[in-house]
Amino acid sequence: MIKLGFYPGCSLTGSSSDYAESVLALAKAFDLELTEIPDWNCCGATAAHNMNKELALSLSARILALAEKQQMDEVVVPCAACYNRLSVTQYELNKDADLKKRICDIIGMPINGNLHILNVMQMIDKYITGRLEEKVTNPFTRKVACYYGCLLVRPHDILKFDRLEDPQSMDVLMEKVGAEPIDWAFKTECCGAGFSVSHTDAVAKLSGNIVKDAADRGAEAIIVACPMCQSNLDMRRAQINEYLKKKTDIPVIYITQAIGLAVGLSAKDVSLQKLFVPATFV
Amino acid sequence: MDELRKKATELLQSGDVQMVIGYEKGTKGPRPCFISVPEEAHKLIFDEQCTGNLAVYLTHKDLIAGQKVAITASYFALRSILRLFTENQLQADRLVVLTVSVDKQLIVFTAVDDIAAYLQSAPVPKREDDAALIARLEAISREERWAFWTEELSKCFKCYACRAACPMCYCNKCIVEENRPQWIQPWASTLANVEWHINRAMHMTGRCSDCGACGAACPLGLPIHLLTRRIVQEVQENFGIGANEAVQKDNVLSTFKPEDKENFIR
Amino acid sequence: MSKIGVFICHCGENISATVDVEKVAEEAAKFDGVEFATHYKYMCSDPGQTLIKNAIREKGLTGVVVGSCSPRMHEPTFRKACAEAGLNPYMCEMANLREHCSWVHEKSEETTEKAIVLIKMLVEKVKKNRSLNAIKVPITKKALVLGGGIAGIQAALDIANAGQQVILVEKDPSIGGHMSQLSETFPTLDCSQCILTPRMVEVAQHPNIKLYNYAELEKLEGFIGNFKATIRLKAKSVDYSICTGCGLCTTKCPSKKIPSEFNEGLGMRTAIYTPFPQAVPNKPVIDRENCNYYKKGVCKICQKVCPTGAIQYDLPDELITEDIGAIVIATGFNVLKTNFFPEYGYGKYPDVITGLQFERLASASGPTLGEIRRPSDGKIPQKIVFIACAGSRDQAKGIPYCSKICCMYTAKHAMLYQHKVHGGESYVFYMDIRAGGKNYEEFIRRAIEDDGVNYVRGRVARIYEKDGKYIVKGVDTLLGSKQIEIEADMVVLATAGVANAGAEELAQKMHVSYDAYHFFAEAHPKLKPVETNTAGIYLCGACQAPKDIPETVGMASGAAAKVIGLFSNDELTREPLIAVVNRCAPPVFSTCVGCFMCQTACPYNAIEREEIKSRNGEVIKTIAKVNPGLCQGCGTCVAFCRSKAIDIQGYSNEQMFAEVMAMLN
Amino acid sequence: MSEFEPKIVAFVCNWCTYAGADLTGTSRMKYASNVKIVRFPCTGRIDFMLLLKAFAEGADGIIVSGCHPNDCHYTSGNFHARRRWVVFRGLLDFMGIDVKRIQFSWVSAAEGAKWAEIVNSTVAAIRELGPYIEYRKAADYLAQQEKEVFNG
Repeated sequence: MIKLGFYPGCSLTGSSSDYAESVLALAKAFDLELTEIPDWNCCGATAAHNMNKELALSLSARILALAEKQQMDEVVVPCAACYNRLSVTQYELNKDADLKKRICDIIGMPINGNLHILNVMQMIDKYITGRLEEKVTNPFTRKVACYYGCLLVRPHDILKFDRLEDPQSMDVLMEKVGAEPIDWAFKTECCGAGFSVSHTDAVAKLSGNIVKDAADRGAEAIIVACPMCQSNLDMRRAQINEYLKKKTDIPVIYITQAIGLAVGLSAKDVSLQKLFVPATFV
Repeated sequence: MDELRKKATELLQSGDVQMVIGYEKGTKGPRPCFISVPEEAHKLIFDEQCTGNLAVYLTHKDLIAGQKVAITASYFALRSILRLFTENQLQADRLVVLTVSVDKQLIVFTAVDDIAAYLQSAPVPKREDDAALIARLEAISREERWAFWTEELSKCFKCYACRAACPMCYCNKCIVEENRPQWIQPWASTLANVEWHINRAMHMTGRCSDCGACGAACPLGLPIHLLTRRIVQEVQENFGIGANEAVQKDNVLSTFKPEDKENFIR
Repeated sequence: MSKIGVFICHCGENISATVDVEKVAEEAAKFDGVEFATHYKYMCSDPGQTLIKNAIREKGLTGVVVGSCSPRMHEPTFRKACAEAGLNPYMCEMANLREHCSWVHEKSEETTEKAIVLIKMLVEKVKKNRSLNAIKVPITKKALVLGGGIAGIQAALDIANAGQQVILVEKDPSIGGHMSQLSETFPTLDCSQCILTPRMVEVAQHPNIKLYNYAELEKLEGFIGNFKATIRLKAKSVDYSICTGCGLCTTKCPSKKIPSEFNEGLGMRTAIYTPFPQAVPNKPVIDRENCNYYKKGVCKICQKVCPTGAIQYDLPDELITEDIGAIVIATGFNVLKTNFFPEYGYGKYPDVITGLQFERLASASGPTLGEIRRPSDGKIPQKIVFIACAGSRDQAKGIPYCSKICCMYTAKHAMLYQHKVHGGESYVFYMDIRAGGKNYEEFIRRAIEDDGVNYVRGRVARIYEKDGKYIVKGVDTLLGSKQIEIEADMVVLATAGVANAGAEELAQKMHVSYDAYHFFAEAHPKLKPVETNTAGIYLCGACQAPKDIPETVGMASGAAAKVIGLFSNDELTREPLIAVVNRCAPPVFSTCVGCFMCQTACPYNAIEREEIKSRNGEVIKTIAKVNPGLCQGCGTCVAFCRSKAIDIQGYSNEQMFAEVMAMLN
Repeated sequence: MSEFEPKIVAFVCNWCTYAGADLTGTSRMKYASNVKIVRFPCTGRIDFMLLLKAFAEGADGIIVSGCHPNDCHYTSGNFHARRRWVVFRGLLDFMGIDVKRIQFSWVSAAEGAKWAEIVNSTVAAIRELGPYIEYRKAADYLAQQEKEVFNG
């Protein structure tokens, strides 16, 4: 049993509990034990660092410090925004000793800054890929559009994850479980993200373009690894359809759900019932 | 240890080497010994007490006299040996390097690269702990540091035991013997002593194994190994080159990176 | 015992206005070893120099110190004067009493005091000076030019026309380089082939040029004037002494589906081939990787059809060595051709092509005979988009530099398109238009104003294919960053100019430096643009950085001029202010211990190994040796050597030490 | 009592700073006469021992100056020098030698004004620090030893 730290973040305990459940189910299926960082707080998401840099760094720094305190070496962070904030914070603190000292004073805890922060693809790549193909019992034989969104691969200098303009990691994994990833143009386009509540019209337009291109190119599902992308493309589908003047029924599935299904987990195990746009083919 | 003696006996018996440079039991602690006959191999010891840097003997031409030798090297001696290879002072086919790992395994190195790999994987042994003195020196003012060092170095009478103990001091003509121009006055006086020790430390840049043999050899117990240690630190902190890396290739001061950082040049 | 003469110059009133020159001379006369001291109004004038010369002869001076202006001004003058009077020129030193004293201080006792000290410093220094003789290095008068593009062709012709021997080495089967691939050239739109091929022929026929095509530099030893180059002549499988270049073999070769390098993959060639009809030499080679005979052991059709029996399958690579005096590197550049731009779909979409590919489409000798047609279906694109700075000036792509030629050739491409496709619509996305050059800006204006090319200032974010069109998604920053989408039939990327794949390896072979992008580095960015840091090796053209044809040709002539200048003497004379390794009596021989760390410090690879051998040939000691042909006299090795085994003539340890001691005591 | 006039030695390279100081002269900019220049081919040539000797022989301050990074006439001498000074300075500071008395700078052949500014600010700084008697005391001690040796 390999033990890893786990930071769910707010979304995964609320609107995207299905993501959390599928991550945990998949981890369990591959003998990974994910231990939640005790007493964690919000990472600050996209809101905090636009308002107050120190606050934004402190929020994420506290999470890093707590993880270090538990002597965690690697922490799995499924939410792309959390992953981005924690990585950026660790990078900024490591770059500037004075800043690190100031932030450590604020949170009242020391930080070493050598935590390995893994997103879901990295977790899968490191601990699951090797055993993935042999465990596939129920190949996910669908045409899929892998959608990465903005935060998972940017800024490249800090995250050093995948190709910036044309990322491939999800496509590779989906191929391994039997899917056929399509070549499409909206892999890293913005879904509207933070406007999810405040400007749903903007979300409808931006997400609508994404859904449309995926559907037009024959994808049967959109695969995502970010709770915001998922909710915008899925939960806002009524408005999207209104914007597109067309009914689209392409479901938006977390990569952990798709892989989970392929290795024999049930739809319930990966909480597929929580989708607004149902995956009828399962 | 039995393994080591067995190997030494074997090497001498087979005639593969003509001499083994190692440690034997001495009155206070281990001392160097030079064994040329298999019958004496039983004298060899090797434990954590054996900290002296035997690599110093490898450049003694009168001692080696063209023979192929084996050496039991401590962690730091291994660093020095690597450095001597880098500086073209040793021939791989004329030397057998042995060491005993922390878990008491005899290791016979077959390639120079293996030494480097071993140094990277093995733990750096603890040396005499000067932490208190270093902390004191860092805490006091510059003037007090100067007072400390001039007081200490005023006692130096230039016996050059520090030089003799150092595997890196193998020059044909040392800077202190250079008299055109006379860079350093030959007699022992505070300034000439300070100049000598600055030279010694500077000349160790990127070469020092940080074994502390210079300080240990000083009959007056002057903490002169702190100077070379400081250099090791400076190299690590400013250029990101650790002692193991520095000894392997080129020289820290004969190479550079355009992006090297400094904050004192206007 | 030294007999030093001190000569204080008034420099009109430039020095004497603030420095009491009489007093300086008076005090100088009292220094130990000073035989004679005087002052004069203009020491550099004829009478002034005569004064020095006479003193040398009459007083038997062993050294001279002139206290006047900066040695950077008149050191050669006074050293020459000394030499004329029979004193070794390197026994003359100058104290800078003008720029470093009289001009920068007010008139005062301190200023005069300082002048006296400056004189004293140089008196003490000159006492430690030694007579030095200029270094003479013999020169082999034969140049090696690497690369047969326009740069190499120009350099080779210039050197050969000056009457010197040239060896031109080209890695491809034909010379011509990238220029031979171009359709028309900016800003005149004259046909590239038309102006280039006569030069190529001239190379082939020049009595002073020996051309090795299909060859590469294997090894380089030696130093300026005395290089030894080993050249690998790759096996051509064709005996050039018999081949007439009739071309029958190339028409009969059954392997016809090999992407042509010359046509940038847009056309096909055979396995036995000449890259293009005007190739020089116009004789084929067999591409062994793609030839049926080498792959499967059967075929031999070319051998059967060859009227002269020139095809020989078992010819091996051949290594030849040449003695060379100087080298011109003219190995050129390349353009990015990888899937470097996933966002632009290069490599994925057949009609997203590079600028060099567009050149082939636009060229009358190209695969479409000069018609602009899509590689995918041969249709004429009605709407075309050009993207400048595809990779260049993009930190995220690792190419922060400007590729320099793209603005101009993109304008040319758009113009050619408009000329060839009437009614076609063309767009150019650009960051800035860089058109510095004679008639360049006018050319751009013509493209925009006369030919109606749509210039859009902004970047393209993405290109994707939809319903048979390429959707080019970009932004127009001059229209308030308005997002725009263009449905194009074809897209041309002005991909960044990059160093050749083997550039780094070649640089290491020749010990010349290269920059972070693997372009070869010039010796000085302003004042030595065609020299490398290795004496005797020069460079020109785009191997140094991307550049256009006029600039390349100018640089090539510059490099050629350097070579011709070098060859104008039988011996190379160099200042003897170089490093030397000391020697002393046995058994030490030298205080050098042979650690060879100085080798890693030397920027010029001037430090070699010297074996000291006993009478019976046994190596006693290996020590460092400075090659006087290569050493430039920086002295980095001197300050670095622990055992002071290396010293530098003219700035020796003793000299510098004496100067410092004299200043402070 | 007259003000303390520091003795300052400048070790400069021939191609940049020496030429820059020439430009200061041709531009007729004034600076304090306390500084005397020793000319080297390159900063790479400057032996650290010469700095120590200068202090021992009475210098109160030292200026070491050469070409800006990437401008070295010899391509890389200044880069080598820079590494040497980093290590040397660290060691001197550890030994309590006053590194504030050594001013390192890059002055190009075009920076005549910068040279004057470097000299003037260094003179002012050293004047503030006072004579470097502390270091020379160690040398005085040497003189005493010499006396003991030679005069019995």
